[in-house]
Amino acid sequence: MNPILRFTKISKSFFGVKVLREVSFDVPMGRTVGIVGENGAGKSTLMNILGGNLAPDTGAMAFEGRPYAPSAPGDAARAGIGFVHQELNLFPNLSIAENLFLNRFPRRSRWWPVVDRRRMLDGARELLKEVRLPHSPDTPVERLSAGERQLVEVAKALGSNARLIILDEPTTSLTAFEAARLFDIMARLRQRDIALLYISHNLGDVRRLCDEIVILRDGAVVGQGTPDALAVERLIALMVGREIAGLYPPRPGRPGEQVILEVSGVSQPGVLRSAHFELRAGEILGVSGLMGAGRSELARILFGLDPCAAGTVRLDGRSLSGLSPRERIALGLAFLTEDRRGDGLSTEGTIADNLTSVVLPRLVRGPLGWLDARRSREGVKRLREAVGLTPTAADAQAVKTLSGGNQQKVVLAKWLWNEPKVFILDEPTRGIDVGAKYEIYRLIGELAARGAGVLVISSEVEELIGICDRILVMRRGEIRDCVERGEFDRERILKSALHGEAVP
Amino acid sequence: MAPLAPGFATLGNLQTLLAYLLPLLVAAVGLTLVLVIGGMDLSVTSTIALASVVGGKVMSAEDGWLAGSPWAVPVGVLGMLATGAVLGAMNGVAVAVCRIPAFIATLTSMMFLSGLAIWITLSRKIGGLPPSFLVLGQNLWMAAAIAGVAAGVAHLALSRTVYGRWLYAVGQNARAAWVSGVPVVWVTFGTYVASGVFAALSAVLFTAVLETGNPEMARDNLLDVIGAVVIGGTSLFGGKGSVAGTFFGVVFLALVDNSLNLLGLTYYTILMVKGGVILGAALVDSARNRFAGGAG
Amino acid sequence: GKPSESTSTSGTAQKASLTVGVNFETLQTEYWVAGFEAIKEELKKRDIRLVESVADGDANRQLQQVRTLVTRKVDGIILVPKDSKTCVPAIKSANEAGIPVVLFNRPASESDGIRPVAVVADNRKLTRETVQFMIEEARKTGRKHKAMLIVGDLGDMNAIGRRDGFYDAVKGHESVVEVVAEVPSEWNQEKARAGVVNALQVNPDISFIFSSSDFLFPSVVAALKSANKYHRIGEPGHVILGGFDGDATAYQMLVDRYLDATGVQDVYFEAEQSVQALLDLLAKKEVPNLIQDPGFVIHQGNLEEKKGRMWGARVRK
Amino acid sequence: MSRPGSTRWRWEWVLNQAPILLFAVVVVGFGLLSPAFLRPVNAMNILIQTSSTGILAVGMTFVLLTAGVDLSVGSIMFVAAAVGGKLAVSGFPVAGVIAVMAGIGIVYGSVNALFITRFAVLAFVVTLATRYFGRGLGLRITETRAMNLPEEFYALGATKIAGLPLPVLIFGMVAILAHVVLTRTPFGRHVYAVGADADAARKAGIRTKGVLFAVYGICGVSAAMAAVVALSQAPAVSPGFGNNREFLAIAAAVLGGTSLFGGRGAVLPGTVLGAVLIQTIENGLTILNVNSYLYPLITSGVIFLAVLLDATRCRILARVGRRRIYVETPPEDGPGDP
Ligand SMILES: Nc1ncnc2c1ncn2[C@@H]1O[C@H](COP(=O)(O)OP(=O)(O)OP(=O)(O)O)[C@@H](O)[C@H]1O
Ligand SMILES: Nc1ncnc2c1ncn2[C@@H]1O[C@H](COP(=O)(O)OP(=O)(O)OP(=O)(O)O)[C@@H](O)[C@H]1O
Ligand SMILES: [Mg+2]
Ligand SMILES: [Mg+2]
Repeated sequence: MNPILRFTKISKSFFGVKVLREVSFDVPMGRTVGIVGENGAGKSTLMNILGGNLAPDTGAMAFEGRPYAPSAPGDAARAGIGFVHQELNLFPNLSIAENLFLNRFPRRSRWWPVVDRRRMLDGARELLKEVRLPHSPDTPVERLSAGERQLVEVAKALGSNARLIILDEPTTSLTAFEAARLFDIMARLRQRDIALLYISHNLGDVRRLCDEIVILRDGAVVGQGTPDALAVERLIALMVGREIAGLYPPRPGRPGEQVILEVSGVSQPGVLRSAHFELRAGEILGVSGLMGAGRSELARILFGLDPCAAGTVRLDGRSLSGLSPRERIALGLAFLTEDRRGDGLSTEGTIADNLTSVVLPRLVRGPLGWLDARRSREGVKRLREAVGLTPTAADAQAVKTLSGGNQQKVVLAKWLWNEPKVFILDEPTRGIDVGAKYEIYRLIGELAARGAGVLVISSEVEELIGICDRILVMRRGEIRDCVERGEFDRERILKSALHGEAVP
Repeated sequence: MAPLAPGFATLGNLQTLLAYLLPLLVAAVGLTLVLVIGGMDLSVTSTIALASVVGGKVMSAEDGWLAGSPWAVPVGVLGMLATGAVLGAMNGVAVAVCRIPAFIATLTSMMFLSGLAIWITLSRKIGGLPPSFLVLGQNLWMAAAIAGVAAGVAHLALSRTVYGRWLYAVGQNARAAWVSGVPVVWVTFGTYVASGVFAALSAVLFTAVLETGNPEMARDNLLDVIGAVVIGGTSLFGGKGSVAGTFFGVVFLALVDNSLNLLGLTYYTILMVKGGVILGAALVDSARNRFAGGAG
Repeated sequence: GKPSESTSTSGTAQKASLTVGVNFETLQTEYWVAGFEAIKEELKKRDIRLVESVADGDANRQLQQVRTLVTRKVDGIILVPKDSKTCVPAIKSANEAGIPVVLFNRPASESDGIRPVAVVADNRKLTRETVQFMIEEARKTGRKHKAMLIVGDLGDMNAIGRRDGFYDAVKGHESVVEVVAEVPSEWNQEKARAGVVNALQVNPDISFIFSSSDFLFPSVVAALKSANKYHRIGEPGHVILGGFDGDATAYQMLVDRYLDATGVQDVYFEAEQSVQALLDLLAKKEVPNLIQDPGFVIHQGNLEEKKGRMWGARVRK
Repeated sequence: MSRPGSTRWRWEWVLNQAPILLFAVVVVGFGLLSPAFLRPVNAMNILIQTSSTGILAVGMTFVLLTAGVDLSVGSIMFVAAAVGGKLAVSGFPVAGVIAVMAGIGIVYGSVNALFITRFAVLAFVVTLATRYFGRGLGLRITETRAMNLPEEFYALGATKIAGLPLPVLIFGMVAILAHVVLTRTPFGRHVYAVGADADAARKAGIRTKGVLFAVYGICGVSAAMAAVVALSQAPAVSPGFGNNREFLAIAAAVLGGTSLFGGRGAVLPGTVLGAVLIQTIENGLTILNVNSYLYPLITSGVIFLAVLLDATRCRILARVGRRRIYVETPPEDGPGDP
């Protein structure tokens, strides 16, 4: 069969650092090709070259048999390539429909360049139905949650009549349930003979969905084959260049008895209904639920970012009500946000800026607010090692030039310096490669072993089952279930989250 | 251009240049801080005017409140600085607490303060300032020392202290800064107060150099000041900028002005050449950035 | 080398002996341009080189520019100061360098050591005389008039002088004119027009308008026309109009019999006197501190006689 | 989000209308102080007096929406008026003069755009430079002389079509056209996208440079049209013509809710309301014959109140608009359930 797309010896470097090294492979017509690799392996860079965002230094591409060298993203769209970006590329100030049709608005007529709103809204409704988003097409995108935005991105690619669609980590903000919805869509696309390039750190998904898998390491293709030929262990070995014992590290230590965080009757009308739970020192407590179940809201309320109408939160017996995040941090609370770009990072800032942002008050030398540069440098180095941030990046590199996974590591690392007593993690492994996930689980375990309480919100039930001592299940702003380790059961958790509907 | 101009490289001209740029420099440094947090302060020049009037009202030998008293100068200078702090605090409350967009908040204070300055003097300029105050304007080395210390303090604060880091953090992403425990409201408030104080210090220099308490002081300098800061590489969108850059921006604009004067061109030619030079410099800068690949 | 130094001599044989720096605070109104031209003319007549600069309304820049003139070692300086106070340090630095300064049209406050020579018209006095003339015209109509004053920029000394002169004249004549509107213009034509329209709307019977500068007349006229109140002297409904400056628009309005009076500053007298005073100072002659330009009120009665010295009549193309 | 009829929906509606309500309060306030203020003819006066600044502000809104700024509009007005004035004085027909002025606006705007897009220089710096340049050029063209325009220009300002004065008509048409372009055309929506995130817009396949180019061109033409309308009001070009007008235009746009950071704002009612509000205050003060010294104080005070209310409103709206996970009486379709 003829390939729809052919990469020939694509190379790219940023400021002297080689990111892609002579990458060559084919995407067969109508097939799904998976691309896997560690954070920073160059996957997104390769896709950006294909999508016309970046120009390769050397090498060539051929699309549908013809040489293909896009000079702008518009060229790729016109050629028939759709792109679901890893960092969502939506405009919060525009409506869903406008985002869907941004570069191909239906016009009243050729000479009357006014958007045909009816056609646009109809088309948008159609697409939203296809991804099963129950929203009006007029809703501004800023009102959508991260997961819903991801689905809008998918809908956008669907609508573009592309013959090849790039999906760069489309499931990072999706729960198992929505991910299943996405896989459905992918299957339908395959039936329509649309080729897919699928990037994910969930190797199971990749093996299940793809006809062929390409493995990148340090910007070079180090392996290629069918899922049958590439078992997960083999994939991991090729990706990281060594064997990894298992997916989840062993837990050192057990949870203590002392209650460190006590949440009683916390409510906020419309968002959270009387939440009650306790977190013990050394305990890892998971929170599961569907997209929009209110897990993130719970976390934000605990950290003082959102208003809270009733109830009390006590940290080490001290009531937190009325305290600002700043004061809560001083008392030993830490919060890893799910909204990396909005609440987590200053992308314009450097790695060092971001890593020190939480602990600045403790880096003061003398009464004048003088910054202890040496301690700062050492601390940054320590944190980078702790999360295994790519060594090629300099401290002074802007965070926006990091790969998605490495950005996530920065957001996580900045809280570790403080040795928090209670750490709330909202989707901590979003976009992180298997090797690094293992490291993060290990870090979480270590924190707990040192007596911290850890609250982990995650959309991956397996992950929660793998690392938690106890799992809370939320549905529509309410804690509906609490499962102890030993009783862990994927079916039961999903059922509680779904309220009796079929489990995917 | 500079070598072409007769009399450019003389000591006298250097002093002329200093007298012109020092007050602007101090105001621009204050504004740099505000731009770094992603704010804007259009009221710098009217703060200068009002502070100048306050200084004049206190110190003037003609009808000042403390005319002839030995306390006139210290009280006058402190009064000016306090005026700047209070006005800055008002801007700070409007922006940080009431969350009014900085541009429009400070635009209204610009209108209000310059109107107020003219009203309380009923359009009169205030002369007769005590000689011990005017020394500041006549002995330029002293003025240079004051401006230098002010700029140096701002530079160190911005680059070497925790406060400086906070300013950049707020400017880059105020939400993320808030989540990380940066006292965003206080930082914002404090920055506007600082800007007010710097403006007042600039007013001290202006008033001493021009020997007048003047409700119109610096009225037409607003764009010069903002322009200098932006030309110096500070972003209008926050998170980027340095005092050193602002220094070069101010010096650049002042040099352009000064050397064009020395050339003795006609008025409209000066304006056109000035526009061309600014544009040319910006072009060179952007070309340099592109070829260097922004490797920083 | 120095293209812009307008040397007056056509031949190169005779080297210009003197260089005079001329610094204007602004050239934003016709009046200043006329003054600038008059000085240039005067210098040319006497074969003196000229170096010019304009401070664009900025006192600090003006100080810099004057000091730059000092650096360039000009022989003398003619200065239009931003105001009477902020020019003091500039004059001081010139005097310290032994360069005489003559102030054109605006005085400086006396202060320690400096004794600047100024050629000035008294704005307040001249305005008072103009308005007094208007009041006499009003009295002749035998009825009471409602009056409007258009004030200039409140930061401008001359604007304030004219406003005060207006009120000086009106005082004691409340039975003839009653001031019902004071419109601030900030020396902006659109603002002036809007202000006049608005004021006419509340007081449609306004029949006496004084504009603090003639250059605002196009706005006043447009506003009067739209209210259908623009009529010649003697016609029914004529609004008594007065202004200050004596520019070309005002001259045309006088000729067309729309304008009652305007206070004219004698630009040519001032230019001549300024240059003369500067030469006298250089020659170490005794020069009075204040040279008064008496100015004059021009009106229908003396138009023919006085128009020769009205700058607006001369610059009109 | 919330459905019509519920109290919450009504609250949102009131808050969304707050700028107009505030405007009404200002009008009623002046009306109580002076009945003359409320006469219909005065309303028309306010509109006439707003039109020049309003047109300028509409053009500026385009630029601000892309997170840019144009400081040179005052100079564009001046250059266009200077050339137009010269032509008019030499007997050129008015229509031709207007066409030439519009052309100058386009060319000027395109020069700005060229440096901003092609050479990637900051808009602030480019337009600051061309602001100086244009002022110098205009002064050179006019030889720093004031120029009185022929009768036709005054006639233009006094012309009425269907009872509406021409300036108001032009202002209205410009505003409506701009509104339609911004809200209904692909180009308009691209302007918002570029303003929200230029890089993302490029990735989404929008020709960002083309959009930016057009926006500065539009701003240039608007400035030229503002000059035409200004000349029809006060038919004279003085050397200060158009000076410092950019602040007024930006203020009107920002007062109307346009963000300087791009991507947010509207011409109708936004910018237009902002421009009218500023002029209304000015008008009211003249009608009340307030002491000249108090003008800036009162004007800035009222504007400050307006923006303070608006900021408070936005905060309340943000709170009201916050996502609900469940509704108190559970309906069939919560967002979490497919
Ligand atoms: N604009 C840029 N400037 C400098 N370096 C860059 C830039 N863009 C990407 N890089 C670097 O290129 C490398 C590859 O990045 P890329 O985003 O392709 O990784 P990835 O394989 O998609 O990783 P992830 O799984 O974390 O998304 C990273 O080390 C990143 O820091
Ligand atoms: N309608 C909305 N209006 C304003 N903000 C919203 C809205 N919907 C979502 N958000 C914000 O977007 C962010 C992400 O949404 P959310 O947390 O619901 O997604 P999720 O993580 O998939 O679901 P969960 O609540 O179960 O964690 C949250 O901070 C939320 O406050
Ligand atoms: Mg990636
Ligand atoms: Mg969440």
